Amino acid sequence: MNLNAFWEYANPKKFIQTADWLLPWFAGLAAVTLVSGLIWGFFFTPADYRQGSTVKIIYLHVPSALMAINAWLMMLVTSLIWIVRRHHVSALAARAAAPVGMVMTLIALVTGAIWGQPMWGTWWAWDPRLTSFLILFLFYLGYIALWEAIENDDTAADLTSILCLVGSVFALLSRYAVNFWNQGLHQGASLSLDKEENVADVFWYPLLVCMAGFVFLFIALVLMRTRTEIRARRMRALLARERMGA
Amino acid sequence: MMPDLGKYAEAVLSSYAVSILMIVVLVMLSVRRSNRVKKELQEVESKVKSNG
Amino acid sequence: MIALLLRDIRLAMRAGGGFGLGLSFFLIVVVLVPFGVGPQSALLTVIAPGVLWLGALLACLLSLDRILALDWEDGSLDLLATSPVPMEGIVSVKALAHWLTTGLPLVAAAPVLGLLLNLSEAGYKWLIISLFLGTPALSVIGTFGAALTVGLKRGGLLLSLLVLPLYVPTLIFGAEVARRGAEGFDVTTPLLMLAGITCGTIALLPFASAAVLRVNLR
Amino acid sequence: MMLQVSDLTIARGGIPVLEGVRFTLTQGQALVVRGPNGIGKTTLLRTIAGLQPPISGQIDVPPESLVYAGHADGIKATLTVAENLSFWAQVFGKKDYSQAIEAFKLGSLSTRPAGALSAGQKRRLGLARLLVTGRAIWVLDEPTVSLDTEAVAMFAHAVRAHLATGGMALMATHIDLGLNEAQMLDVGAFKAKPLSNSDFDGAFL
Repeated sequence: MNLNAFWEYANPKKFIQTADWLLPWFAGLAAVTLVSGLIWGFFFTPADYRQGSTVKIIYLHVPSALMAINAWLMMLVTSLIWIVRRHHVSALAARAAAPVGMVMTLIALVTGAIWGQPMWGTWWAWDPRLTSFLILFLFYLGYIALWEAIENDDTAADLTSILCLVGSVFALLSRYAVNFWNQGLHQGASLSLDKEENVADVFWYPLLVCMAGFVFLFIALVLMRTRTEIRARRMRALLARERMGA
Repeated sequence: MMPDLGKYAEAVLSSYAVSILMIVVLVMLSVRRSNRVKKELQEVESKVKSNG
Repeated sequence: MIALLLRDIRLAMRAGGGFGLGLSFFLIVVVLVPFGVGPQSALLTVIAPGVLWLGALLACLLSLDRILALDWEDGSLDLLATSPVPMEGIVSVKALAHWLTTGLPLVAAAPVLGLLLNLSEAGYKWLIISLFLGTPALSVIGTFGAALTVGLKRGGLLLSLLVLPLYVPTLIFGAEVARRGAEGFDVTTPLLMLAGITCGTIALLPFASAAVLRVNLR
Repeated sequence: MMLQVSDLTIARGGIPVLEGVRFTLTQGQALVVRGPNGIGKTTLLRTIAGLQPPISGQIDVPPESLVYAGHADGIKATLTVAENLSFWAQVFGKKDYSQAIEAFKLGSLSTRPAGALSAGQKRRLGLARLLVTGRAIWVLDEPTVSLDTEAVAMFAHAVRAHLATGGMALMATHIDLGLNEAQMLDVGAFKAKPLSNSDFDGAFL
């Protein structure tokens, strides 16, 4: 791939044009896959012999958990790009992705709690995975709060990027610590591609569709929100410039 | 039409309802802010142009 | 750098410097716990290591915004930044001063407060060791948080929001050492992890804090 | 030893305020930066002091030769005058601060906590800090704010003594410093031209 061509999209104007063009496609794809995946999962899959109909929650729980982590990874990558190459779009994309990731984390937590109630007999268990997601949620909160608190855009981008890097290390450490602290009730990874056999095909295919739906939804939302952030930033710059001129 | 959810109907339905609600709210907020910022930027842009 | 360390300690000791504030807070938290959970000594013995660790962590958190905010307000930070002392040195010394004036007194006070909570006899040794090993990490991480929020008005709440998630691994391993020690189990793994976290943060985090502080000063 | 600034463009809050700033300061010279409020005097001095990066241009200055004094004096209220000075002396690797006490007539105040000083006395203490650093280039932002005429004369005397030993001083002010021999630099001439509003392509600013 030609990298120079790729960096062209770091130009805000070019990015907006591209996003304008791509957004309807991803929004449409997201709507189609998400709706069909969820309908498939909800109406046309059997109940699990152990977990009963609660297994249907998997179509929300697993994809949202997946995106909660992927959103943070994306923020980590864009933060690095901002630190190394100082492309404004990159920092703004991280800012745009954070609330989406936070909502995904929240969905994963809430569905997990609702699922845990009949399965483990309690709404909340200090299970390592649930706990890790709670900590991830706190990281999102802090990250977003830092963005909101700082007025100067470049300062905010610098500080949040460094927070994202440091936070990633500590999030990993927390994950390990939490695992060590409580071995947990959660079933093992049932979603990794090479462990397909853990989940029967009847559940697996609609789950795949739902995961694709969440990915498309995430992309569409991030495109739109990054576009918004670029415009908001442009607006602040224009207003600041006007004040300087006056 | 409605699948038989058995004794877990409440759990399944509520998790679908909550999740879909959250996604819809997120999408709506994003779209609203997008439109609002777009409009505001146009106003600022035209104001700045007419001044300078 | 030694001058800076001495100055910070002296400032903390002088009137209004906040020395003893964290210690009093620690005492109050520990005194309040039995009011909250009831006076049964058996229950207190079980929760003592965790409560003492949590109390120390909160007492530490309380004084974080003083690490850099005061120097920011009176312009010392600008002047220090243009002095021959490197920024990494400044933040390290600040963290060290914070530990010496807050963390170390907490370590010393913990056994006394352990008495109040009916800590088991085997627990004292490991409580002191775990706090001694863990509180430096709390100070270093806290300095990073203080550097992030130094320019902000009303940064105190945000500081807590940013720092508390970062405290999770230290708290888990520190409290685990204290708990296992009190119950007479093997403490090797959490102790190694705690030491590792402390060494890692001391070695690496000052670079992040210095970078953040430079951004905030410009 | 000299301070040379060439073609410097500086920004405040991401927006360029001054561009093409150029001047040279050689040993024994003082330069007073003048200009209306908000023009970017403080930003210029902070950039030269190395606290913020310039957008473009060169600042040529020997390493470890510069000392900066901003609006705030960096004085700790609970430390005595002598403790404040000795701290800054140590930070800059020096020990002796008696000369600074003498130059700003702080001798009778030296054991007093700095918090008990008047505004003008504090400012004198802040300026005395410059002497203990032993640095050749002083970069001062509004050094004479809240000083009475006697103290301004003290300040002028200290600057002259510093220049006489081959030092340099770069000062921003809009009031008289009592230094008639200093050169003037009106930065109003370097005011950055507003960027064209259609250059969305570049960054945002």
